[in-house]
Amino acid sequence: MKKIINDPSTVVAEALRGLAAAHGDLLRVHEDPAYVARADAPRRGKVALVSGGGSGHEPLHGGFVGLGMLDAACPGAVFTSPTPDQVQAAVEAVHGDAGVLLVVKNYTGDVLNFETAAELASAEGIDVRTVVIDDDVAVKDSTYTAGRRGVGGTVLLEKIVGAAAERGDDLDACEALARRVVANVRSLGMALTACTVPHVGEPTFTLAEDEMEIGIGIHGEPGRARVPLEPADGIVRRLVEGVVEDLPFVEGDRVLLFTNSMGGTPLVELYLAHGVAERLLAERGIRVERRLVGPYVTSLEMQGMSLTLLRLDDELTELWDAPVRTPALRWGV
Amino acid sequence: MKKIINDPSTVVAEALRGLAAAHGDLLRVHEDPAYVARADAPRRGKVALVSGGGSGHEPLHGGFVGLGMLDAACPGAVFTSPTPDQVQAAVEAVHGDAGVLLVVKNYTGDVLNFETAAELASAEGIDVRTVVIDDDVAVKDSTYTAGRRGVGGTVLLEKIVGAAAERGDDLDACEALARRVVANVRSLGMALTACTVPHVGEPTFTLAEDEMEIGIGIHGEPGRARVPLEPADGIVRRLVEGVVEDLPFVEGDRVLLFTNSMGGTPLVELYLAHGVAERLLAERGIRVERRLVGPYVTSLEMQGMSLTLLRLDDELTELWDAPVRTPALRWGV
Amino acid sequence: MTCTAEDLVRALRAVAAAVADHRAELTELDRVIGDADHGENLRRGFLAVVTKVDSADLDTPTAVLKAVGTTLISTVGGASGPLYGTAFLRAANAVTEKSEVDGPAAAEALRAALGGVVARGRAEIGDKTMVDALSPAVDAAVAAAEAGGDVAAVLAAAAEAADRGAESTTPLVARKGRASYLGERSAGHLDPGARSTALILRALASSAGAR
Amino acid sequence: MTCTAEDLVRALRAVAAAVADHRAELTELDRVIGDADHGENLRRGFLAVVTKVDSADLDTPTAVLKAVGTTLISTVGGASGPLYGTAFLRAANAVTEKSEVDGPAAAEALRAALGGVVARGRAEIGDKTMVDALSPAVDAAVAAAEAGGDVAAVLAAAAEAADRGAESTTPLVARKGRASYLGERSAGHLDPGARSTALILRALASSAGAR
Ligand SMILES: Nc1ncnc2c1ncn2[C@@H]1O[C@H](COP(=O)(O)OP(=O)(O)O)[C@@H](O)[C@H]1O
Ligand SMILES: Nc1ncnc2c1ncn2[C@@H]1O[C@H](COP(=O)(O)OP(=O)(O)O)[C@@H](O)[C@H]1O
Ligand SMILES: [Mg+2]
Ligand SMILES: [Mg+2]
Ligand SMILES: [Mg+2]
Ligand SMILES: [Mg+2]
Repeated sequence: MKKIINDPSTVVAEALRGLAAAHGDLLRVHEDPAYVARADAPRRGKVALVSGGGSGHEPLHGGFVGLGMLDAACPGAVFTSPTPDQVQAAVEAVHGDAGVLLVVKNYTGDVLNFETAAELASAEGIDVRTVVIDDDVAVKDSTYTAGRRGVGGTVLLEKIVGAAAERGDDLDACEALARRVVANVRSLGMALTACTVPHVGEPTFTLAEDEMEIGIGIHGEPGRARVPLEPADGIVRRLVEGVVEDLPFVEGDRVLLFTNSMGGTPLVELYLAHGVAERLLAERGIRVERRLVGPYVTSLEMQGMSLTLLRLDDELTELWDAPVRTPALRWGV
Repeated sequence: MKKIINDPSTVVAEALRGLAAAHGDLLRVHEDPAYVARADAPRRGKVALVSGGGSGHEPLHGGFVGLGMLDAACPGAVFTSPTPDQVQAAVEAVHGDAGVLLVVKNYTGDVLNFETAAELASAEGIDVRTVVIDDDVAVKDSTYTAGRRGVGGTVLLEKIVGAAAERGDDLDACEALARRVVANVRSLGMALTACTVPHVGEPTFTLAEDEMEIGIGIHGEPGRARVPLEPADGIVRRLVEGVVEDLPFVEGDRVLLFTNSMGGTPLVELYLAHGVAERLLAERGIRVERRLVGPYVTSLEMQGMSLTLLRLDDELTELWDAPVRTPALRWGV
Repeated sequence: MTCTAEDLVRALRAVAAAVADHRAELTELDRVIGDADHGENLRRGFLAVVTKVDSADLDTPTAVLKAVGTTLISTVGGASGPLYGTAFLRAANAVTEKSEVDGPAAAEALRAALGGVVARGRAEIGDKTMVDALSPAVDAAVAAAEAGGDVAAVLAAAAEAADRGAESTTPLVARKGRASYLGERSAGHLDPGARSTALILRALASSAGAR
Repeated sequence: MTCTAEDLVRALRAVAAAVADHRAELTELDRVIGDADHGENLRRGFLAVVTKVDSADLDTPTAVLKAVGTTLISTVGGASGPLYGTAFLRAANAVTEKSEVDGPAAAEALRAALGGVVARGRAEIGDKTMVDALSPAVDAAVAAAEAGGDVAAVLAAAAEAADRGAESTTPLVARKGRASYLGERSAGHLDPGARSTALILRALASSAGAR
């Protein structure tokens, strides 16, 4: 295993120290239990947005703490959901008496830990709501699975609902908006290589030199199917088709297209893939009105990408465009 | 070779199409000869800042085109300097009758090609100056080498001089400022893994599972020394010492610390390394007043990192803080 | 033979040792059909449990079990953290007011633990989860207690049944947790949580039997 | 025997073919002490050269050489683009007003080419660059021309000397270009640019000799 770390068991704590040093103007890091909070939290009268999940997906979630996005993020161990006491402490630190919305990616661990935290915080008299995001079309959503995973759509949800909270929407409105985003966002990812979890020391799966994995998760877990490697046109076509046909997105839809790197894929490839996706969507008459391109929901050093489409309306577009000032997303301010 | 591409010979052109699609609000891409220009160029009366170099270092340089930074960037083939006609065309497209400053990383190929372009543009009556950046302390600077390479410091130079040009500094002032940045900035990088150039199809060098390369270049070229892999503390100490002792940076110096990923190193490791660097600098009494952490000067999917230190004064700090609106750096606007 | 708070603490040290010894095995099982963290999650959790029960002054079985539950919840994370944590909290509730746990009480505690896991995780037998190990363990424990078994006998029966229950997960297609994303590809592999349940029960039984 | 514009175009096709055939070899040489693009750079450049000289109506050697120079400059990039480009531009200047290139003119053109490379790159013999191949090639060409050799003889002599000159770069420590970053580690490897210079001259010589 080749990593710039000291000890697998201190990776997250040490990275948080670096995050705090790098972005002291935007956020504060609390060490035990570990959470990242907006520097100016709590904001009285503002709905607080709190998220979290396993580490190793950076900049998700800590890189999205700041004005117009998250009030707090709770990082678990690498690829392991945080514990309820982290979430509870974060909620108590940042809530501004206007309620708290928990943004939870749909994994059994995250759901159970946030659920427990919500119970604890509610017992303290804080109005806590939970929205679960499950945008990954790779997973069959049925009573016979844990349901779809939350992946790339999480960033879009955090940005849009963060903007709503920032402009003063109340908890009901924020919760309803979050559900609207969930209802209109879909993602699909793929990997060329696996990643190595520090305490495991070897890749989570292996792919031959001529194979790729479609429908990959963001925790180094295998995906839906292993198929022969294809040129970018073929790869992106698979992702576009998977995403578009699921909702489905149809001719005339206005969308936000998010082309995401799993971490190890260089920007030159990502922009290339983004160009292909724009072309394929144009062919279907789907109008890309906003874009995000970069490594935002990653899986350590995994090479691969995902596509996320969000169906836009005027309000979602306005909230997407609204000012945001976080380590990883910043505009308008 | 596992990459999301269609054909090695069209990678750069296709990536530029994706860049244009993603950031049409900020920039325009010209196809043949290839260059990226600010959407609102030429800006009358403003000094134009033009840079470029081989592709594969994204977001450098195309990702830094926009308000407060570059007016144009010329992307060569992967790891190959651009040709003079690209640079000449870019210069002619964006100059605003206040002169043009070419920012050239110190590689023989870049220097020769930009030099030729400068001759051609001067012949057209455009006042063109060139500043060569050579901040890589890994290379012995002597008459027996091509001199130090330009690496991470390039981003800082482009940001700071871009801000000066934006506020209306004239060509002499911009040139002098650029030389001041060059005089005060130093970098050192290392790699855990090599990268694969698309048309080569295999890694540019090989490192054993227990080795790392210190003083790595950003073109997949080998570095200064191959040594056994170390924990993050040791790696960062090597980089800090190499950089600090070169200028040298001394107790009481105010600096900007730029912790850069070579592309394949995940953010969680990069922040961890950044935290270590902050600690080591604090121990030496060097005051970190500004930071940049992320993958900004990359070498495709190479895993590794570099540290860059820039000695700050009030003016450099003010120019660093000034508004910038580009695909990869954005604040204050 | 019964089990005091002190016996329980000794048994938990044995559990922590067993989990640490099998960290790599659990991680490997989870690598194949999950995300390769189960071994590390439980190692971290039970290390914290040992630190906790060693430092706090816990003089009843219910106090010990409660400390275990809250510690697991606040240190494990993942799916297994709240599940095992809830299991221990429910077990703690089942033995309130007892200063020693006898055979029937142990069976009752295990039944309560299973109830907690199911309440949180909503898994059924055959879903390829820890329930597939814990549920037959409860049945065996109850039967052993009804047959007059002491704590050691009850736990031995539970461990035995949990081992077989864990084995039974191999051919199953997962319907809960992370392994369910794999669909049919999850068949042919032992469930890491079922395996860890069997391991934990085996360590508890051995500790009780050794007295 | 002399060399017309048409002969020159034929010879350039041979050069392009040689460069394409040796692309992998040049890339590999550059991979070891550089950045692995020399083969691809020259393949791209000479492909463009062939397209250019085939499409344009170039009826003098100087016009052909000038087209080669400008095409290389605008398509190769890297260090070798401006260097080879300037070499061909200077060679073009050296043969202005000639409709055919004879032995002495060929030697003169090579001398001018070397002058261009040195003017741009400021390398000296022993710096481990293309100069180490080109410089002895010029000496040999001049000697052959003085001995009354025709174009074929002059180029053959140049190619022969360039081969030996290229070989001579192996033990050297690079002092110019990207390989100089390696310091002592650059010794023991053939310089890619010296090798490509030898290849180009060999292809020119073979084409001239085949007539
Ligand atoms: N809904 C559930 N009910 C019961 N057990 C579950 C459930 N979901 C997962 N598990 C158990 O948890 C184990 C995985 O635990 P762990 O790897 O620590 O968490 P995670 O899946 O979050 O990484 C599985 O092997 C399974 O036995
Ligand atoms: N200053 C110089 N003078 C003469 N030749 C040089 C000089 N610098 C580099 N070269 C030649 O250029 C070759 C490398 O060319 P190429 O790989 O195409 O460019 P780059 O080094 O920019 O990647 C070297 O092998 C060397 O022969
Ligand atoms: Mg997990
Ligand atoms: Mg090159
Ligand atoms: Mg797991
Ligand atoms: Mg090269």
